[in-house]
Amino acid sequence: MPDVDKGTVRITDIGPPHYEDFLPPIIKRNYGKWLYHEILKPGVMVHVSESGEKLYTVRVGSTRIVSSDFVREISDLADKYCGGYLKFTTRNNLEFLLDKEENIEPLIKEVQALGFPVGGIDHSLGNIVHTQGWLHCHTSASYASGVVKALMDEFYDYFVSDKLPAKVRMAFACCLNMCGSVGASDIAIVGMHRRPPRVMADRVKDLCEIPSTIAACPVDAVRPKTIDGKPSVEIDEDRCVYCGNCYTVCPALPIADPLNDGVAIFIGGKVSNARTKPTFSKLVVPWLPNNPPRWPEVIEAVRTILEAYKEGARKGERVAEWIDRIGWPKFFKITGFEFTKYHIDDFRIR
Amino acid sequence: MPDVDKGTVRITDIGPPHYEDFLPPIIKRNYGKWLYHEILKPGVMVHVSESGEKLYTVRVGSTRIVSSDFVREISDLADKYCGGYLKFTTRNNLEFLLDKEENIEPLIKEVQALGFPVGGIDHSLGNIVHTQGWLHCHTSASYASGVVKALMDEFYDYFVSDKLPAKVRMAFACCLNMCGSVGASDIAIVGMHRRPPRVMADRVKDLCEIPSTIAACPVDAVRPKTIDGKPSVEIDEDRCVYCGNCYTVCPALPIADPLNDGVAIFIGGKVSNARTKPTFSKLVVPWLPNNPPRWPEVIEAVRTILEAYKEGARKGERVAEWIDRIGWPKFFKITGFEFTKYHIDDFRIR
Amino acid sequence: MAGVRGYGGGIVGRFSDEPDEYPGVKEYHTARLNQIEGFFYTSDVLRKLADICDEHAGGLFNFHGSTGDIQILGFKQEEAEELFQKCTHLGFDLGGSGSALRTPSCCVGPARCEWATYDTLHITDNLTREFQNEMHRPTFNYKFKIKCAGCPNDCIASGARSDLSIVGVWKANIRIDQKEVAEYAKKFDIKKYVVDKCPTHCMDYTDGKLTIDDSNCVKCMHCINSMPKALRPGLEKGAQIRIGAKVPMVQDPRLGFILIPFYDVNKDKEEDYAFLKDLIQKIWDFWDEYGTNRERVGELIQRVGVGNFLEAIGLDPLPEMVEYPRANPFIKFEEYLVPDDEEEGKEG
Amino acid sequence: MAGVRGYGGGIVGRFSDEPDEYPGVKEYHTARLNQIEGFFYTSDVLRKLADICDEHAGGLFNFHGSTGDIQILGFKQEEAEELFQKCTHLGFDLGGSGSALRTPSCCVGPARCEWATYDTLHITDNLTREFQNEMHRPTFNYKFKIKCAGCPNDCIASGARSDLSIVGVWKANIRIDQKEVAEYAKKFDIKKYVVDKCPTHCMDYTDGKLTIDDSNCVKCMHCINSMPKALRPGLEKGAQIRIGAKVPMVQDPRLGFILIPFYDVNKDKEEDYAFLKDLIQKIWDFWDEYGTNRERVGELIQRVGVGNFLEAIGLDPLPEMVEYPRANPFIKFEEYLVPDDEEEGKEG
Ligand code: SRM
Ligand code: SRM
Ligand code: SRM
Ligand code: SRM
Ligand code: SF4
Ligand code: SF4
Ligand code: SF4
Ligand code: SF4
Ligand code: SF4
Ligand code: SF4
Ligand code: SF4
Ligand code: SF4
Repeated sequence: MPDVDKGTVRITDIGPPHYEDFLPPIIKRNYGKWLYHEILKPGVMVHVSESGEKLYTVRVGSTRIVSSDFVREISDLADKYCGGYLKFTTRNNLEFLLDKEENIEPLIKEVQALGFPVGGIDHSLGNIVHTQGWLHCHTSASYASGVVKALMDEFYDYFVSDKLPAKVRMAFACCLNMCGSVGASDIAIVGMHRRPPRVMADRVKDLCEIPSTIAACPVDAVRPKTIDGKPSVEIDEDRCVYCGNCYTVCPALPIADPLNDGVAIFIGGKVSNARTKPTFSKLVVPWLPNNPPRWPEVIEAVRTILEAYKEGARKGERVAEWIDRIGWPKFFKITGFEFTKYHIDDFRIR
Repeated sequence: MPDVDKGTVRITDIGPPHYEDFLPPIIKRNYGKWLYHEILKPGVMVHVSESGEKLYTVRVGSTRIVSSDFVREISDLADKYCGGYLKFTTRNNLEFLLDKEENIEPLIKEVQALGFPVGGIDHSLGNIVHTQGWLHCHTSASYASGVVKALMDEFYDYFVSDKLPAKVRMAFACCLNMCGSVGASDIAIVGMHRRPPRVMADRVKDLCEIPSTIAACPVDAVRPKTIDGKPSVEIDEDRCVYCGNCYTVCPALPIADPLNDGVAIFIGGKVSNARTKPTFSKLVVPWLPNNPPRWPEVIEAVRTILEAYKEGARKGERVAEWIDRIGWPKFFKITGFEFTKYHIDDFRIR
Repeated sequence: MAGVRGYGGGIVGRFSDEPDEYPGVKEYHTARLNQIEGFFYTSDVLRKLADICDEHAGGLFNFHGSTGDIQILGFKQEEAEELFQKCTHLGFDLGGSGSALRTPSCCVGPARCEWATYDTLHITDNLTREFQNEMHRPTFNYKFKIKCAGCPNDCIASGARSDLSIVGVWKANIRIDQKEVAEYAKKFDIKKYVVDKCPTHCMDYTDGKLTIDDSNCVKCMHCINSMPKALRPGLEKGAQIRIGAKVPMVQDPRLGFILIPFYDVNKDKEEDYAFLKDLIQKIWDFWDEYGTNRERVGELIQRVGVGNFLEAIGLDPLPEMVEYPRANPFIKFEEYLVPDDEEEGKEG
Repeated sequence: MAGVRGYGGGIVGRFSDEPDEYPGVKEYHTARLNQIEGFFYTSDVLRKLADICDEHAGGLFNFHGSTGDIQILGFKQEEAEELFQKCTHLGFDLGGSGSALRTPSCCVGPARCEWATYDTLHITDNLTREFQNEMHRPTFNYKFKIKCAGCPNDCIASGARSDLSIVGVWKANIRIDQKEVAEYAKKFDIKKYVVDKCPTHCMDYTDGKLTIDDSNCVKCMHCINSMPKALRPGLEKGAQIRIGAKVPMVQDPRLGFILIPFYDVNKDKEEDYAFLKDLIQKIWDFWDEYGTNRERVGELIQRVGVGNFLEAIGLDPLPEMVEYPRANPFIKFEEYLVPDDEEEGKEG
């Protein structure tokens, strides 16, 4: 614990707790000395140290948005099996770190009893990284957690097994701000608005700085306009690309529209440098409706992609590599997705 | 010959002579029926028809800029060996088409006696495609034929043999207009200006249309300015990228500058779709001086490239494929060419 | 100015800055003569050209200019008309220059190449005749170039330097002669030099048998180039049409994009290329209506958007047109739902 | 507004549009707590966080936010100060938000991975402490993100979403254990799944022996990933620094470019990362001086030119910085010869 006076002083700028205080002893002993790892079964791997010590990891799918009760439940499991230590991953999975192989199975049973899946390692569908959505963000065009839950229920099997050709990283962002690493995912689902923001003319002057609102628009669609004698702005519908940038700067330009908000699907992104260079995901489906609570259209589209990939890709090929080999025309042919003018990038001169 | 009245009428809009009238009989008989070809030796190949007939081609390096005497000499050879027929190639080589194998060697002897090389097929250095240069163009920053002659004298051996890893297409253009297919060559040499055009202020009004002169500049460096009471233009030195576009539109803005004109070298372009996609050549040497009559600096740079390529590329790899495999950092390391800020593309937002 | 009566191009004028010091080259113009397709000549016609060149110009030629024309260098304006008429009497006309259709050109194609999937000479000749007026009387925004290659090797370099590039391609399976494959196997390592270099990894060579999964072949030509005796392009021959390539000015150099992945050129030939001519006309109309001065058609398409261009010329967007679909998410949706009837509507 | 005293960020405020109808969520703010590096926790600290969350907020967390913070969701402004102070007493501080340095984050690195070429946790922790002020008091043009991955697998996805991305890499030869190679050979086809997939084709597997021409290896990790028991990254370990990645707003999404191909991070660690901190400061100074509001550093560099940026921060241009050198020939030369003395001169 950081060394500060916890009594009376107001504490600021201390930074995070020091990580060394939270490393399990086996990790402290073998820090930087790991020799290799092996994947023992879906969701379970072992890291072997130069010292010969073995560290077992059990990866558990988490919902990321979790309750304090969940936090207490996993803490209990950590106490019981891992000396009170546990960690999360960069994709919001939870990992239990065990030094005893015999604890693996009992732990997995208890985890599963709590309703959480073990998996997400190797050639599996990773946890879906997602963002706030309707839960907490004002810009959102879709409901992050809702869509993700529907998807994970549906494709659960790909998480708990490793029968895909390679890792598949799926991500969800609820608007074009693309919070998260969604832009470079094997499968990216992005919330899309389809209508320009509405101008709450009477509130613009009070809530917004007009020059920076105008400057925020990437396509110069926001223009100054005096409305009812008050300085305000107007939006050129013919130019607006529904990005929500102006709204981020000016809350008097709400963009949410239940009827026209939905999601787009981009695929073939990749972050690792393995074999091929990192690359962004590319558009395959420009728009699907929000259809809560189960988003059947989105699930169908993702299923189409996953099945075509599973069928067509060779062992070890990420989605990007598969499409690179067969070509986009073939991809659209196989999947039957319609190729439209929206798939052609005209936004920027290049 | 086209069917027009050759006596009194003024003939226009007849188009070219009809090609059928100029095809050798063996080609007429086997038009569209060729089965395969074989390369017999450097500069010589045979095409075999479904009918079993064989057509022998002897490829001869031409200077492209040729005299009427040259035209007569090759016509004589065509009469002697090819029934009066001959053809040129898309890279300005000359080809004799023979139906008798035994004519090959005598023809080659006579061609060589005239001082012309036989070669340029398969894994050789092709004929250098080039442009007008100082001979006939006003925009030129270098002397096309002069540099090309110096280069071909030097690398003659690569034309008459096929000991390169693959085809090497070299091209020369005397200014950024890049006449010819220079932009996508294995090795491209391009004339470069390094100073803005000079404004002949008193002549602008008479010789030029000022609005289109201003519009011609890709970087908005030309601006209207009244000089000595006359409408004229000024050029913003800080913006000008020395492209000569304004000069093309307005002859009162000459750009040639003996001291600062020179050439740049771009490499790794490719037009064919074989294996990898067509791609433009990339900058390796931003500027070398015009040093007539032998352009030693240019020759040295090209030698460095050719030798590194010959040494490093695998059989069948075009320059682009070789560099793609080893990476540009390695290329600069091997060749010792300096990498500068000029190598980084900032001209356009992309 | 240099030129001939009734034509707006075909001759590039050059006047010396110092006519008094160099009176011999005070004028030094160049004529572009439309080459014979495939660059085929007879000694007879060449000698006659040489005579004209000696008589009326500087005795210098370009065989050929980079666009494809024969160029006759170094004459004075006073010689232009006679030089021109002598050429026409020999059967040659002027080629293009200025803001016009430039002289189309092609690879040697079926005349001497086993790979041509269509008749490059015939189509080039036909288009050239059809568009004589567009070539000789510049009325375009800028130059427009057409080049025809018989197969994806693109021996006329059309893909990098023609606004409209026509490149032969096929649909059916590559024809394999296993006996000849075996012959090549004696000469080089087929796995290493052919199979492993196939860009889509759609070939296999096992137990001396070569197989190709043609459904994944992108018709790159590599395997055929490597073993011309054993492999031949598939039947169902046609061509790909690309649009928009050009060199740097004014925007920057660019390769074109595929406008039509498979154009049934051999069928269209029977109809005097009606489809193609109509397509070209539509492209020109669009360029004429929306293009600005010195804007190549590729630059225009980029400026107004590929989607709008396609709509205007009546083609559907296809995945073949892009290297890859868009990565940036700023999509300009045009359809949306209207609250009242919840029907899909079009923007006004 | 939502926030805590003396801080300009770390809390994202959310107010309901219809507070009367939904009084329970009329305010629903989120606190970003700087995570522990590597995302390591103890049950003890987690339970205490859960208590704070129940007491002062809605009992909901994000483990973790996309940047890496722990997020506590759903509290009212009146709870903010006490929530914050309870967290600090537990050892947690707020993370970044707004136009500030955002909470740096890293992969698990040497704590549980055999491939980390440097200590990702240490550097991330160190930088985070160094730049507390830049994180808590937004004074930048826009956000700035730093992420550290221990090797080119980039398990923190730094390359696609951090203005400054640090990715482990090595220089010396990949270490090969031929005995273990032989073991893997029993399990799968090494030629097919490893050698043939090497992007630079610099591996060979003949007669059961694996060789690597490391001079052509681009350190992609593929071979090592495939045979972790047989291959290990080379020694002479360091990192690559990339700059400028970001998602769409305002210009469009972009990956970064390599600023420093080999940064000797392990040596710099001994000097408290003095070199890196200095570099970061120079980048911020440049951004501060030339950037505009809501312009990410990558967009700025593109606007002013990479060359100018490099000059300003005192780095030389290197071929590693570009995917390929320029293809367009519009070069803005700055040197030229002056007639009088024929000396190479610099533009004024
Ligand atoms: C735990 C975690 C790091 C952390 O600090 O949290 C991690 C851990 C490992 N990664 Fe990773 N990676 C983790 C996120 C990533 C990410 C980032 C992401 O997904 O957002 C990437 C980049 C993905 C991309 O390219 O889009 C990533 C790309 C890799 C790769 C490269 C895969 C490829 O071929 O492209 C490997 C190597 C492999 O698996 O063969 C790898 C290998 C590994 C190894 C084997 C490293 C080791 O020896 O310990 C670890 C287990 C593998 C596994 O999960 O299959 N890790 N790994 C992250 C787990 C996320 C999760 O819960 O799913
Ligand atoms: C005669 C000519 C066509 C014409 O109508 O004039 C021609 C003729 C042939 N080309 Fe070509 N090519 C001709 C210009 C080109 C060009 C255009 C250019 O260079 O400007 C290209 C594109 C070059 C590029 O990619 O930059 C070209 C790319 C090819 C290729 C693809 C090579 C590759 O692997 O990238 C082949 C296939 C091969 O050689 O394996 C090919 C193959 C051939 C064959 C074998 C075709 C055949 O079966 O007859 C001919 C002889 C090969 C040779 O020269 O080695 N031809 N060929 C042109 C001769 C030019 C010259 O005099 O040097
Ligand atoms: C003669 C020729 C070069 C040669 O020696 O071969 C040539 C010569 C000129 N070109 Fe070209 N171009 C020639 C083929 C090309 C080609 C190649 C091609 O057509 O395949 C190109 C690149 C392809 C393209 O169009 O993109 C080419 C791209 C240019 C450009 C740049 C156009 C652009 O959009 O970027 C200009 C500039 C302009 O139009 O103002 C240009 C302008 C010129 C001018 C008219 C410059 C001028 O302002 O006077 C040159 C006249 C030279 C002269 O004194 O005769 N020339 N020019 C070629 C025509 C001969 C022929 O008809 O066969
Ligand atoms: C909470 C979080 C999403 C999540 O659920 O995980 C988030 C939430 C918001 N992001 Fe983000 N971003 C979050 C990580 C990211 C990331 C991922 C990352 O940091 O690795 C990105 C992409 C990487 C990047 O920065 O390029 C990201 C790119 C954006 C952008 C676009 C920035 C750009 O340059 O394109 C915006 C727009 C803006 O800044 O106005 C944005 C704006 C926002 C705002 C502040 C929107 C707003 O105007 O209110 C969101 C507040 C939501 C809320 O109500 O809490 N958020 N945002 C993530 C931060 C949690 C944390 O601190 O751990
Ligand atoms: S992606 Fe958009 S809607 Fe979702 S959290 Fe980020 S800013 Fe908010
Ligand atoms: S939503 Fe985006 S494109 Fe539309 S006006 Fe606002 S900032 Fe401009
Ligand atoms: S490249 Fe430039 S200088 Fe050379 S002929 Fe073409 S326009 Fe003239
Ligand atoms: S030379 Fe080119 S960049 Fe310079 S002023 Fe003229 S048109 Fe503009
Ligand atoms: S482009 Fe194809 S058809 Fe034409 S000459 Fe070249 S190889 Fe033959
Ligand atoms: S033509 Fe090219 S893509 Fe098709 S099989 Fe041959 S090498 Fe492969
Ligand atoms: S980035 Fe490399 S070092 Fe870090 S966890 Fe992933 S594989 Fe290990
Ligand atoms: S790390 Fe990548 S580039 Fe290097 S040898 Fe292994 S596979 Fe090849």
